[in-house]
Amino acid sequence: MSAVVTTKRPAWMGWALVALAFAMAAAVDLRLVLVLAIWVGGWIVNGLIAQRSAWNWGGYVIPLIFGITLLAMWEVGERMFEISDVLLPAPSEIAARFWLSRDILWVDFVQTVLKGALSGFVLGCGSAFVLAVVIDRFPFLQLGLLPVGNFVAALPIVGMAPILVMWFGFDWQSKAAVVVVMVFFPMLVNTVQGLQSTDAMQRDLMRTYASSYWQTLLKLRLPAAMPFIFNGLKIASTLALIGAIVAEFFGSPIRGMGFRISTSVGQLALDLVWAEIVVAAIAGSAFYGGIALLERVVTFWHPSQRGRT
Amino acid sequence: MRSVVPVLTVISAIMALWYIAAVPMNAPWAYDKAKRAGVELSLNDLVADTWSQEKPKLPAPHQVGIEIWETTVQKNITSKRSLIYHSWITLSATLLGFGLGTVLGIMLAVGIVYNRVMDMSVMPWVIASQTIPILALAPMIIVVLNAIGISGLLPKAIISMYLSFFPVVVGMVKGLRSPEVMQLDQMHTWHASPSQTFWKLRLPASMPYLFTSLKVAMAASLVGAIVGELPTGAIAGLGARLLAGSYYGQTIQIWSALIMAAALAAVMVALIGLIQRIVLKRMGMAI
Amino acid sequence: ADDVTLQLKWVTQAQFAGYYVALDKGFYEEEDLNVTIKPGGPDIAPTQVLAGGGADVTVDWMPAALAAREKGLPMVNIAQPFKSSGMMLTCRKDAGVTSVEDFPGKTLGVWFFGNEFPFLSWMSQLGLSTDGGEGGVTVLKQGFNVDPLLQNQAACVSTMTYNEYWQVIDAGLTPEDLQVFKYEDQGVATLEDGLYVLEENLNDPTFEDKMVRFVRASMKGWKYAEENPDEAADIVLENDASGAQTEKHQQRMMREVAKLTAGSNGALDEADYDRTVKSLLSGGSDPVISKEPEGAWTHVITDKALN
Amino acid sequence: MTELKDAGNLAKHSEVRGGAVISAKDLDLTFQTNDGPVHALKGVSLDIEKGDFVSFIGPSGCGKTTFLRCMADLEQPTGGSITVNGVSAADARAARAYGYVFQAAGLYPWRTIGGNISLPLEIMGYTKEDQRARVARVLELVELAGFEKKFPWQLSGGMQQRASIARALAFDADILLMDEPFGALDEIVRDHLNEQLLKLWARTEKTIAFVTHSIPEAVYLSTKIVVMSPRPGRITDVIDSPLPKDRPLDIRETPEFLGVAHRVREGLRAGHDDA
Amino acid sequence: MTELKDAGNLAKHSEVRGGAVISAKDLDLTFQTNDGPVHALKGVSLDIEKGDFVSFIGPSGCGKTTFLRCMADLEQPTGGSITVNGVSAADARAARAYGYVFQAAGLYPWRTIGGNISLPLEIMGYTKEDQRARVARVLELVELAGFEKKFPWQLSGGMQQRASIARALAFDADILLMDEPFGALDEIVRDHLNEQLLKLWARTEKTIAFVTHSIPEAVYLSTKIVVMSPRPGRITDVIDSPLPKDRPLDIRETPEFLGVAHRVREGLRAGHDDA
Ligand SMILES: Nc1ncnc2c1ncn2[C@@H]1O[C@H](COP(=O)(O)OP(=O)(O)OP(=O)(O)O)[C@@H](O)[C@H]1O
Ligand SMILES: Nc1ncnc2c1ncn2[C@@H]1O[C@H](COP(=O)(O)OP(=O)(O)OP(=O)(O)O)[C@@H](O)[C@H]1O
Ligand SMILES: Cc1ncc(C[n+]2csc(CCO)c2C)c(N)n1
Ligand SMILES: [Mg+2]
Ligand SMILES: [Mg+2]
Repeated sequence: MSAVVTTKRPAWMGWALVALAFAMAAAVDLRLVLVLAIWVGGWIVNGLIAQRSAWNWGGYVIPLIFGITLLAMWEVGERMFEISDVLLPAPSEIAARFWLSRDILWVDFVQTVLKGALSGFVLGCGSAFVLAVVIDRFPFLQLGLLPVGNFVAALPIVGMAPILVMWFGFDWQSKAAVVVVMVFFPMLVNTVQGLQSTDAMQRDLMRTYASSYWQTLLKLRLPAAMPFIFNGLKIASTLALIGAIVAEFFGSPIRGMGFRISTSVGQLALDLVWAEIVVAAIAGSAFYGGIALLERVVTFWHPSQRGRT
Repeated sequence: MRSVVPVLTVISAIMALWYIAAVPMNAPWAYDKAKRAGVELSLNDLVADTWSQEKPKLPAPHQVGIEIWETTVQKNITSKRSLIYHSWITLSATLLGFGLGTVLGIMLAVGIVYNRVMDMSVMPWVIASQTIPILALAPMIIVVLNAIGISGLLPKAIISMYLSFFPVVVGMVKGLRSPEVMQLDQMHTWHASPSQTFWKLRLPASMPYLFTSLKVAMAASLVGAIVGELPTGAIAGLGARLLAGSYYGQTIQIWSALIMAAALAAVMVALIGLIQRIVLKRMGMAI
Repeated sequence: ADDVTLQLKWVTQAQFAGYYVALDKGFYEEEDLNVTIKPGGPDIAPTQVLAGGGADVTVDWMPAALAAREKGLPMVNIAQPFKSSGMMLTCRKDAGVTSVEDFPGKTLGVWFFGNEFPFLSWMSQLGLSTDGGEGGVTVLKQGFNVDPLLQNQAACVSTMTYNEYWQVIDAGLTPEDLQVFKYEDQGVATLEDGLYVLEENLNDPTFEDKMVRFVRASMKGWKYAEENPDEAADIVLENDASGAQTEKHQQRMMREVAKLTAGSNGALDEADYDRTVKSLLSGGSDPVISKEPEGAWTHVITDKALN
Repeated sequence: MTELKDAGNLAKHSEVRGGAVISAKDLDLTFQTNDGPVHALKGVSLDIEKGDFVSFIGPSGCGKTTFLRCMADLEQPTGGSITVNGVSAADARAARAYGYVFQAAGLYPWRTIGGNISLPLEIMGYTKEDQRARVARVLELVELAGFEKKFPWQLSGGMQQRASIARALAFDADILLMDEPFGALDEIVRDHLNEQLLKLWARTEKTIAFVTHSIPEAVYLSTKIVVMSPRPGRITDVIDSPLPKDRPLDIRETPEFLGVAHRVREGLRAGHDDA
Repeated sequence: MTELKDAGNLAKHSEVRGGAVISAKDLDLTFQTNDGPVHALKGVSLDIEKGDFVSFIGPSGCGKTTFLRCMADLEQPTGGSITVNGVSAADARAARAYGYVFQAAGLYPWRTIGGNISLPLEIMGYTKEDQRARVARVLELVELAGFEKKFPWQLSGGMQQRASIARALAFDADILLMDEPFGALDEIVRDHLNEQLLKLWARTEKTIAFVTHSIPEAVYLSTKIVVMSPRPGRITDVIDSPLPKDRPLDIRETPEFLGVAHRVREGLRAGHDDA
């Protein structure tokens, strides 16, 4: 961070740009000016906070303000431009619906996230991990399986979903299967790469101790692979949720986030659709954040984690 | 080259497993048919039947192979029944979305690296954006864009862009930050301007990261294009083929579209790999 | 020529043959119209497209249109080419379903995305709960096809007389293996494919005039298709960009669809409308629509078009 | 503000007109770290005259690099003042007053050796021909002629280090700041480069600030040896070398040489015992 | 095969019973690379007796590391033979006959200093208490007591290097193979560690093979100095030190010392001119 580039552009240039933007907005539609004003306001507040970097809570506040700015622009824009609710509801309406439909959202959350995504995630990542260790032991498999694996990983899973629904039925098992397929290869590739990431000297050291395969695996290769494994887990965490939801489009019981979304679009209940999307975003971000947190604990020693305090 | 034998071995193993799996997967339907027809099935009959059903649960590899052959080589490429025609439709949306996503991704990454406020505010939202199920948004995106008169390639490309900008941002932020402090200090001692530092140091240093993320982005972009083709209805493209196959229970058609899509992705990724090799070689970064 | 965009409810197939025939045979052109037909798909809600201004007129089912109207999207039926309903529930006898009394405890496949309304009101008329409770039925959202029936995942699935039913037959089940419940026979039929526009547009005389010409040409197309089913099927096939439809299936579909359009000259029959509304209102605790809709249809267009 | 500062610099400029090219007065630098502040430099004052060859020696972490970085305006002192060529370090940097050789070679792997050396020239806007001529000349100087088209990884560590020296010599800065440039080399190669550096210095009359860990190297090269000691980093001894300007390698066995080396060693040891 | 080989080893064992702990005969090692073969070792023969302190010195790339790695069974010679403790290098490695100190510290960043040092002990199955006691003892030895709970990146380079030496000393191997262990240290610390190493060696009677770039270091430490030269890597001179076993630091100013140093320097220079 010591190398932040400080551009010494004179301040008036920035303001001139802002003024120009306002002028252009005003020329198109006066309402745009207000929307733009919200944006600039949020930006200025964030700029001020960022300057006082000593406030270490800036790391949380700044993205929050950024998000609030976006929501405010959405709300105000929605109201002023009178966008139909069957196309895009306002954040306030979504929030109201969120509160009113807590029970439905919870049922859907359990069905999709806890049953579908989480079980698939655990199963997929777990089996990929085990296979990675096995592959790592047999270079022949590595040479043969990885290119094929990369090809399979390129399969658009949206296409797999109907097939897996056909195979595993319409309940959460098929959603978990889709998730397994989705997370398997990213996890496999990352773990294999991680297990190979030890440098020659670290391995030679183990050889000088005449250490056994398992000792080397446990004491050297697995710890060294952790940053890669977490990379895989992070990718998998975003994929898992998407996979579980997507699979519900191809057949499902009458609960679940994907089911609710598609049904509600058909009923023009867009506020409920967006409430589900909010749940998905929160669940996904929390899932991702949880893994990132765990990563920080487990790979505290890695340079990418050390720099942060 | 040394991986040819292992790859062939693995592929044959997969094929063998595939054939074997097809028997139990498709057997219930075979028995069902036999029962209703009132005949007994010998093992031979069973195997023969499971490898030749019209709408099998799991089509045998040769069935898929024949379908692909018939819909590529034996069809005029302008025919709507040609998989090549549909691949091209999907590919054009993929490439446009990929281009847009790459540009957006790089611009965001540059902003994040050069602007402190962006650095602190944008990233969590970029991550959150990827947790939104795109398939849920896709129809709405298409309807909304339709409403303002945009249709055809662009809506699909925008969905592709949505999926593909993410790996590019992540990779490029890492890449643009990959120069060591010392290398930045060097630039400083020469009193280089920010743009000189960008073009002569940060950008070249980020090349390996860029290419790695481009490969991921290309695969993601293809998924986006296919997702974009689902809600627009079975109009054209591999996504439409998947949908139509699914609608009519034509598993063979689904599988052949799937394999085409994977092949398309593999070819595009390999192409990026080739460019990567050439560029990095010219930059002296690959041996 | 005046531009008109038509949003279909589903993918290009003989279900919409009338419009394709009218386009192909130049009936629209004769009326000085330049018509664009947009195929639909599983996630395209015609109501939403209409609201977003992506189309001037859509083909939709009346329950969805009335539900949208209650949501504040004023859709108006301007013509009703489909006289009767083609919807039915197709069951496997070997799953133990031979009559309506067998439903409790069974798993039934249903289409959602705005197509679930007729089913829901039927079930509530039968007094069967659909949320998995005791003595009710288990509902599953069936995907795009009839797999759940073939795979024995459901005892019954929703089918259309002109489409999915034949996929079941093609898959190898015989009519003897099956027990079908037509919504028409059960007295719960609702109006299907009608033409809908936004109410506010109708106030505009030029729009009204366009619709008059559009409906006139479309009905001409329908009648032509009824008389020349094979030619109509071919025209549909030519317009199918996915190249996935087969001639056999479309010809058969055209013949079945012809049975549904046969009784209609395009004008909405008020009795059918009342029956549909009654069925939708009678949904017990959770009706599809909660109050008698007003102004949900007009004869203005058909009156001018057909005279 | 800017004018005021400039005025101050001018004032200093006239003060040091006598010849101090680099002049540090009471320099203080404290790093804020997680474990509390680190006092890297404390009350460091030093004048370096034009044409001096000054070596900095001291135990690891005593602030040698930090001091050099202050001269280069890569680090901002938290107290005291430093002027380079009579102006502030920042202005001197903007005027490209010095060439800096970092402890590691730090060549850009995507540029050839020639491309690496011409990089600062490109940035400073030299013409293409001029760039070519200068690259050729400095490659000659560090005996790397013929390696212009090679990439860094095709060279041994020592050759890379020489290329990085060439890079700092390519443009006309008459101050050279070098941070352990020969640390990674074996003794023979190192001796050779020491000789070359002395010749270059004698010919061009550059002012050189040079960090090293090796006592013989410091004594052999310098006109002035600055001994530093850590926690907080400060100057404990400044030794003016009695050795003549012309120094064959075997001067290292003369009693004068050994005498100076001894004094440096004593100074170092004292610093170590302190810490 | 195995029996045959073992029999051969036994035979050798009796041959070298006289005392050669490490015995290389006509060792050849060629690396196959993209640019053709690299002849890293050619006809290298050397006997190291029990209790010897042998230094290897030579220009970069002459095969010092390669030779050490052959002794450690980390590299397979393409010709000739090597025995360690009378058995093949592979068997010696399996018997954990030696401790190896690599050129870079190579500590595992996810383990504390203490954890790093106890790593080989865990692998070799020492009891928990024994591990604790040994870690404490060797930390004391390299003057890192109190740093047991720190992580490697929290230590300076020199301290890391010392920790890696401690790691090699923690278990009872009576051969110590050290590849430029003090390369990254400043002169004072280096002197100090040199003294410590000599003390340890005198006390434990270990056999030590030691690679260095520094002539004074080689002369100060060794009973035997092996000078090597590159392309192909071979031994050009083996010097038995006339210095007494007990060596205070100022022995380095005695004429004997300077004499040996001179001979080493000449040997080195000859190798350089060759190449
Ligand atoms: N960016 C920094 N942040 C915090 N502390 C720093 C930073 N740079 C240097 N230090 C500390 O300042 C002190 C002086 O460091 P400096 O690099 O100048 O030492 P040095 O004399 O060059 O040592 P060496 O011989 O090991 O290169 C050290 O204690 C170091 O840990
Ligand atoms: N794994 C390898 N593959 C190919 N060549 C190698 C390999 N390891 C070493 N070499 C080559 O073998 C020769 C001897 O290398 P070695 O590392 O033993 O030198 P060294 O004497 O230890 O040098 P230094 O003082 O730089 O450590 C060098 O030319 C080197 O490039
Ligand atoms: C996801 C999904 N939703 C609805 C339908 C039903 N549907 C809509 S239009 C139409 C007409 C006939 O083909 C039918 C059956 C389906 N099949 N799949
Ligand atoms: Mg330093
Ligand atoms: Mg070496």
